Amino acid sequence: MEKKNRPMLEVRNLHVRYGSITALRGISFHVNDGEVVALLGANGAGKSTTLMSIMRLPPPEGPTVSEGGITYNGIDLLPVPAHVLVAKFGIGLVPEGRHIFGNLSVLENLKLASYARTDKENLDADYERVFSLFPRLKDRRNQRGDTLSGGEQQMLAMGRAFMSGVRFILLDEPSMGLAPLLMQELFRVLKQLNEAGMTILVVEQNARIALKYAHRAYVLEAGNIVMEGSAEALRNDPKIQRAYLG
Amino acid sequence: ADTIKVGFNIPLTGDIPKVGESSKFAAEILKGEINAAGGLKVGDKTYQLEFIYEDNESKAESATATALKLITQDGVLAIIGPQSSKQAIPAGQVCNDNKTPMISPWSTNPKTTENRPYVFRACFLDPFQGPVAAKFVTEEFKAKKAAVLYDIASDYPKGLAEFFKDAFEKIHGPGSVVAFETFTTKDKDFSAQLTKIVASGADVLFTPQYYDEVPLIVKQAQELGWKKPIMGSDSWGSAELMKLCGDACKGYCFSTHYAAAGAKGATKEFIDKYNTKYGYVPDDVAALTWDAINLLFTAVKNTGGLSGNLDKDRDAIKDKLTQVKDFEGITGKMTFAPGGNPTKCAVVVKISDKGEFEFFKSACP
Amino acid sequence: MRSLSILAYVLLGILLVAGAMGNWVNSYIQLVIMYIGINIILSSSLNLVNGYMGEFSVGHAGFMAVGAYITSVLNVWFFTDSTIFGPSLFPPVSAVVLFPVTLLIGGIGAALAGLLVAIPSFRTRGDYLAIITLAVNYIVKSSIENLQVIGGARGFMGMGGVVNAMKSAVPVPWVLIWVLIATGLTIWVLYRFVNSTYGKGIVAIRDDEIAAEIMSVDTRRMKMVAFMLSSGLAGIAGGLFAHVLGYINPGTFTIMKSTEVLVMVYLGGMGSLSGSVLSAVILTVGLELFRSFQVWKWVVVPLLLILLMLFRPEGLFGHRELTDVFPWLGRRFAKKERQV
Amino acid sequence: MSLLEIRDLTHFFGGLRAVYNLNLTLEGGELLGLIGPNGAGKTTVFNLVCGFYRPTEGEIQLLGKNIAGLRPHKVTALGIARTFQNIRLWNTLTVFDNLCISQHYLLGYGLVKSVLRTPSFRASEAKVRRTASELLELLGLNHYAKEYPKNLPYGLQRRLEIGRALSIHPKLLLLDEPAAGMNPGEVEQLIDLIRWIRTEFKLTIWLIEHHMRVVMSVCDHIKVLDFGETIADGTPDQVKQNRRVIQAYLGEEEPSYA
Amino acid sequence: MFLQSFFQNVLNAMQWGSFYALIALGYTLVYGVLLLINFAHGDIFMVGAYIGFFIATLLLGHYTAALPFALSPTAIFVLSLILTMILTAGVGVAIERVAYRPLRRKGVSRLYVVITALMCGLILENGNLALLGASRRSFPELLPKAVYTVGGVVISNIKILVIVTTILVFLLLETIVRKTKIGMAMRAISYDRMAVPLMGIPVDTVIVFTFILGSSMAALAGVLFATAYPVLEPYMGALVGWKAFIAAVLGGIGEIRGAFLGGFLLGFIEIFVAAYFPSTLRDLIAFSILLMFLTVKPTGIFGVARATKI
Ligand SMILES: Nc1ncnc2c1ncn2[C@@H]1O[C@H](COP(=O)(O)OP(=O)(O)OP(=O)(O)O)[C@@H](O)[C@H]1O
Ligand SMILES: Nc1ncnc2c1ncn2[C@@H]1O[C@H](COP(=O)(O)OP(=O)(O)OP(=O)(O)O)[C@@H](O)[C@H]1O
Ligand SMILES: [Mg+2]
Ligand SMILES: [Mg+2]
Repeated sequence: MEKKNRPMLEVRNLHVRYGSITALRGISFHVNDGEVVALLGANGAGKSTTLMSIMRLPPPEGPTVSEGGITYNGIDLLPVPAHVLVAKFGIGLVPEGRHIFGNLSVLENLKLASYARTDKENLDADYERVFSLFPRLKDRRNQRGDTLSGGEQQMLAMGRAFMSGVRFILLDEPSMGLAPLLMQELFRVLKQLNEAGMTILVVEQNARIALKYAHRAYVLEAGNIVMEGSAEALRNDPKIQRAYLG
Repeated sequence: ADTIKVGFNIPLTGDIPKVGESSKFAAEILKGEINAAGGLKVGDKTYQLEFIYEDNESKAESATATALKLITQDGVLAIIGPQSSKQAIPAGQVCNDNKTPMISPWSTNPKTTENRPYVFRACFLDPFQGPVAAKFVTEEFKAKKAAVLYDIASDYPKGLAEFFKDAFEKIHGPGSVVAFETFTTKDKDFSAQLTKIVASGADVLFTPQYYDEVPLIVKQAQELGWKKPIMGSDSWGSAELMKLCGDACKGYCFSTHYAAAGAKGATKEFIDKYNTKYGYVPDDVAALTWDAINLLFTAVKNTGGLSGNLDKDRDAIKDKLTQVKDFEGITGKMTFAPGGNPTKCAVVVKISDKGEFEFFKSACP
Repeated sequence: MRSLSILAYVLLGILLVAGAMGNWVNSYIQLVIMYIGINIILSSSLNLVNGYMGEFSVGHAGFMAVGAYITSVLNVWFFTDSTIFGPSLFPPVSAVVLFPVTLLIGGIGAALAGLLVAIPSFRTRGDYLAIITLAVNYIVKSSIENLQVIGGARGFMGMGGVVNAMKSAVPVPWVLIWVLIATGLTIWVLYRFVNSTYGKGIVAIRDDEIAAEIMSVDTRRMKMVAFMLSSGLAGIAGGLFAHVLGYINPGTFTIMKSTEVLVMVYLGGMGSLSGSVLSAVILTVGLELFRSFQVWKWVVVPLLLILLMLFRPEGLFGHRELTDVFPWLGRRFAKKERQV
Repeated sequence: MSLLEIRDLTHFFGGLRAVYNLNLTLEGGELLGLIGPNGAGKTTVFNLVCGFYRPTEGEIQLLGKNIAGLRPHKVTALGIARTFQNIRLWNTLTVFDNLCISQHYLLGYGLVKSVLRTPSFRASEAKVRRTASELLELLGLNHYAKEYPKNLPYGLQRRLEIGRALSIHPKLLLLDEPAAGMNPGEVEQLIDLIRWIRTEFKLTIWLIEHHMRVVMSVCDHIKVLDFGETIADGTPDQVKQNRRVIQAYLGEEEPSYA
Repeated sequence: MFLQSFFQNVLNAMQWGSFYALIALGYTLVYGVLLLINFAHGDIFMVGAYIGFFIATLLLGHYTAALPFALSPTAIFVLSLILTMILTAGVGVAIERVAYRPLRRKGVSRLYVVITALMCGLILENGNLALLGASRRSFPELLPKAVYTVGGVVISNIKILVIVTTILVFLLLETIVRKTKIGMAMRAISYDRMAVPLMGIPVDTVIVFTFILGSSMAALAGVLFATAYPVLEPYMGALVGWKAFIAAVLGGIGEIRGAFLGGFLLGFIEIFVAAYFPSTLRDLIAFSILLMFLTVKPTGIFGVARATKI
C-alpha cells in the first residue's frame, strides 16, 4: 500500500488533565494523510483521552489540555469546538461506548449524522454503503437505538461516522463486543475506506488485528508514548508480542 | 427624643402583597403627619413614632415568627396586623401569650380574638356581614334564590359564604341557595362553576372574593349569559377593582366598611391625602389600618403617660383598648366590648356609572 | 468521638432549655430554633428520598400536613376541652407523657400516606413519580379542606391548650424540648440507617436500580422503607410544627412549603446529612435575617442561592459528609467505625 | 438433579423473536459457553434466567424449582449471580460497599435493627464485611477498597463486577462478555481468574463471550445461537469445525484472536 | 338543558385546556432537550403577559401623550404579540445563558439545575413585585369581544382564537420536532449530549433555539391568557405553571403530543369534575384521577419508558 508522507494531524507535547488527575504527560505523534495509525496500550493508558483531546470535547465530558498543541494541516485545532471539527474539517470520532441516541430510530441516528453535510447528492449512496456493510442495521432501521444488541449498536456507531462524511476518522475500540466474523468485516471495510482516501487513527485492544491493518502504531503507557514504529516492526518486537499479542 | 415603636405584621410578598402595601402606605402617611407635628403627645411627654414593617409573606409560620421578632427583638409597644385571618389567628396567640396588644385591621374570623384579651380588631366580623348581605339582596333585588361562588381554600371568603348561606336560607328556607360553588385560590377560570350557576336559575350571585378575582368572575359570568345582579363583600372595596374590571362591574353592590365616593370629613381627608401621595383611592385595608393605628394611639393617650417599662405599658394599653367608646374612625364609629371586637356599622356600596363607590345603605347591628 | 457528638448535642439542648427558662434566650430566638429543628427534620428526611434514593419528591408538605393534623386532633381531643370533641378524654396533665405517643401516631399516619407514593414508585420513577408526589400533596390538602369537622380551610386550633396543659404540669418549654429531641433522634436514625449495609441498598437503587435488584436488593421493599421513613419523619415534623404554631391551616402545606424543603435538600447536597442540617440552619436563619429587606428578600435570597449553585454546583457538601470535608473529623470517627 | 434446566424457552420483544425454543441442561460444576453473532439473543437468555424478563414461553428450573417469573432479587437469592455486558457498578459507593450491598439478601435484619444496632445486626454486618474483605483480598483489589468504581481501570472494574457476583455466594455464575475491552495481557489474567474461581468456589459458570481465546480455552461445552435459535452445541473443538458456526459467526479467516 | 351545559362545559374545558397545553408545550420542549424541568417556565409565561401588557398600552398611547401613529386595536394586538414573543424569547435565553449553562458545563446532576430554575422563577416573580409594585394590571381589551350563541351554548371569538392557536402551535412544534433535523438534534441531545457534537451539531445553538421556541410559546400563551383573563399579577404563572407541568408529565414528558393531549386532558378533568361533582371536591377528585392514571400507566399517555437494555 502506498503511504503518503504529508503529516495531516500533528500532536506535539500534549499534556492533558481531568481536574487534578493528569492523564497525558506530553505525548507527540502524527498521522499522515491517507494513513492508518493504531494507538495501543493497556487499560487506562490514556488512549481514549488522546482521541477526546483531539476532538475538543468540552468538560465535563472531556479532558482539558493544559499544555501542548494539536494541528491539522497546519491549522491549530485547540480553539476549534468539536462540531466544527466534524462539519468543517471533516474529522470524526466514534467514541468508546458507542453513544447511540437510544431514543431515535436507527434511521434517524444515521440521518442526524449527516446533519452538517453539504454534499447532499452523495447521501443516498452512503446509506446504501452503510446498509450493505451492516445488513443487520437495515433490518432494524426503525427500531429504537436503545433496544439494539451491543454489537448492533457498535455497527450503528460506525455507520454514523460514515454518514457524517468525514475524511479523517478517529476510532475508539471499534471491535469491542463484535462477533469475530463481524470484526473481520469491519477491518476489511476500514481498509477499503482507507484505500478510498480516508485517514484513520484507531485505538484498539486487539493489537493483533490492529497491527495487521495499520501502517504505523504508537504504544501508550501511563500517559506517555513508549514505543512507535511501522506496524510490521512492532508486530515482530518481542516486547509487544509478550504484552499485546498474547 | 423618646420614641414609640409600633410593629406591622403585614404581607408584603406572597398571595396578597397589595394588602401589605396598602397597610404600609396608610401607616406611612399617619406616621409622617404625627411626626411632622412634633410627635404623639402622651400625658406630658411627646414621642416620635417609629414604625417597623415586617413581611409575613402571607404565611402562618412566618406571621408568628414576625410577631415574636417584633415583640422580643424590636420591643414594640403594640402590633398592627396581620391582615388576613390565616396569619392573624396564630399571630394573635403569640401576641396574647407574650402580653402584647395586637390589632388586626382586617381579619374577620371570630377565632382571631376569641379568648385573647390582648387581641383586637378594627373591623366587623363575618357573622355580621353575611346576614347584612343576605338581607340586602332580599330587600333590594327581591331575590328568592341565590347562588354563591367562593374560594374554598381561603378562610375569609369561605366563612363569609357560609354565613351568607345560613342567613339567606333562614329567610327563604332550606335549599334557597341553589348553587354553592367553589374554586381554589389562584384559579382563573370559573367557567364550569358559572355554567352551573347560570343554569341554576338563581336571582342573585353572591361572591365574597378579593378585588382581583372579581373582574374575572364578573366578566366570565357575563360572557356565559348571566344578566342578574351580583353582590359582593368588603373584599371588593379596592380602588383597583374598577381599574381591573372596567365597565363590567358597574351597577353591582357590595357590603363594606366605608364608602369612598361621597365621603365626608375625616374620611374624605384621608382619601385625598392618600390619593395625592400614592396616586389611587385607598382601599378598605388602608382605611382600616389607619383606624387601627388611631385606635391604638387613642388607647396610648388614655393611659395618661407611658412608664417606659414595656410590660407595664403594654398591659395598660390593652386595658385602655377594651374601654374605647365611640371612637370616630374613618370607617365608622367603633365601641369596644370585652372580647376585642368593635361594634360598628356596615355600609352597602353601589358602583356608580362613573365607577365610584357610592354609599347606598347602611346596616347597623 | 461519635458518643462525644451525642453528648455535645445533649449538652447544647440542656443549655438551650435552661436558657429559655432563665429568659436568656428570648422567645423569638426560641421560635427560630424550633423552626430550624423542624426544618432539619424535614430536609434530612426528604434527603433520604431525593438525595440518597435519587427520586424527585416534591410533595413533602403533604406528609407534614397528615402528621400535623393527626397529632393535633388527637391532642386536642385527648387533653383539652374543645368545642369539637367536647371535654378532654384524659386528664390534661397526661399530655406530658402521651405527647410523644400522639406525635408518633401522627408520624405513622404520615408514613401510611407515604404508601400512596411508595407503591406507584415500584413502576415509575423520575419526573413521573414527582407528579405523583405532587398529586398526593394536593390530595392531602384538598381532603383537609373538605373535612369540615376539623375546620376545613379555616384551619384547626387548640394546640395551645395542650401545650399549656403540659406547662402547667411541669413548667418547662415542652415544645422546644420535643423539637430538640425529635431533631436529634431523626439525625441519629437516619445516620444509622444510611450507614448500614441495609440502608446503603437505597443508594444502590439511586446509582443503578436494575443492578440493585439483580444483586439481591429487594428494591420494592427498600423503596417502601425509604418513602415511609421519610414521610413518617415529615409527619412528626408536622406534629411539632402544629404545636409550635398553635394553629394549622391546609393553606400552609402547599407546594410552596414543599419546594422550600426541596431547596434545603439541594442546597445542602444530595445524599449528605450534614449538608441537609447545615442548609436548614442557614436557610432558616438567613430568611429571618433578610426579613427586613421586605419585598426584596425573595429576590435577594434566590439570587444568593443561584450564585452559590454556580460556585458550589453540587450543593454545600455534594455527596459528601462533614467528615469528608474536614478529614480530621473523619479520622477520629473512623477509629470507632472499625470496631463495628 | 441438574442445576439448571431450561425447556422450550422462547421470548418475544413485541414482534421480534429474540429467543426461540432454547433447551439446555446444566450440571453442577460445568463451564458452559454461549456464543453467537451480535443480536443473536445471548444476553436476552441471561436476562430471562436471572428474572429480568418474564419468558413468553418455556420453563427455567433451578434445582428442580421453577424460577421463571420470579423477581430478580429472589432468583439471585436462590443462587444465580451475574455480571453485565456494560458494566453496572454502583459508582457513588465505594468498592468495598459494592461488595457488601450485593449480600443484601443475607442480611437478615431490617430498618429497626439497623438503627438500634442489635447484636444480631452487628453479627451479620461483620459477616458481610468479612466476605467483602476476603473477596477484595482474593481479587487483588485491597488498595481500592475506598475508591469509587468509576475511577478504576476498566479491567479492574470487570474484576470487581465478578467479585460482586461472587459475594452473593452463587451456585451459578453468569458472565456476560467479561473480556470486552481488555487487552491480550488482561485477557490472559481473566482466563486464569475464571479457572481459579471455578475451582476455588466450586461454581457452575455460564459464559457469553466473543473473545475466542477465552471461550475455547475455558469452556467444557459451547452452545451457539443465531437469531435466537440453537445452531450448534458441543465441545470447543466440535464447534470450531462446525460449518454453520463458521459461516454465521467465526468467519473463514484464520481466527484473529489466537 | 343538560346537553346544553354539557356542550358549554366542553367548550370551557377546551379553552382552559388550551392554556395548559400551550404552557405544557414549552415545558416539554425544554424538557425534551435538557431533561430539565424548567420551573421558571410558568414565570416566563407571566413575564410574557407583562411584556405584552406594556407593549400594548404603549401602542395604545397610555404613556406618551399621543403616538405619532394610530393603529387599530387588532393591529396592536398582532404587533404586541409578535414583539412580546421576541422579547420574552430573549428573557428565556438570558436565563439559560446566565443560570443554566454554567451549571450544565460543570456537569452537575440535573436536579440542581431544576432548583436553580425554581430560584429563577422566584426572582422573576418577586423582582416584578418589587419593581412594579403590588398593583394588579388590567390587560387592555384589544380584540372586540364577540359572543355567539349556538343552541344555547355561548361561544366567544376569544375562545375560538385560543383553541385554534393552540392546535396550530401544536402542529408546528410537532412538525419541527418530528420532521426536521434540528428537531431530531433536540431529541438526540436529551439522550446523549456528549455525542451530539460528534455529529457536527452545535449543541448550544440547538439549546438556545429550544429556549427561543419554548419562551416565545410561553409569551404567546401569556398574551392570550391575559386576553382571556385580563388581570395580571406577579404570581400568575406559578400555579398555572405547576399545573402545566403536571399536564406535560401526564401526557408523557418530552413528548409534544403528550403535552398537547395532557393539557387538554387536565383541562377536561378540572372543568368536568367542577361541573358534575360538588366543586369543593375538584382538586381531590382531579388529583386522585391523576394518581390512579399514573399508577396504571406509569409513563403518561405517550411516554415510553427508556428501554433498559442490560
Ligand atoms: N472523566 C474522567 N475523570 C477523571 N479521570 C479520568 C476520566 N476519564 C479517564 N480518566 C483517567 O485518565 C486515565 C486515562 O484514561 P483513558 O480512558 O484515556 O484510558 P484508555 O487508555 O482509553 O483505557 P481503556 O483501554 O480502558 O479505554 C485513566 O487513569 C483514567 O482513570
Ligand atoms: N428491550 C428490547 N426491546 C426490543 N428488542 C430488544 C430488546 N432487547 C433486545 N432486543 C433485541 O433482541 C435481539 C437480541 O438481543 P441480545 O441483547 O440478546 O443480543 P446478544 O446476543 O447479546 O448480542 P451481542 O453479542 O451484540 O451483545 C437483538 O436484535 C436486540 O435488538
Ligand atoms: Mg479507552
Ligand atoms: Mg449481549
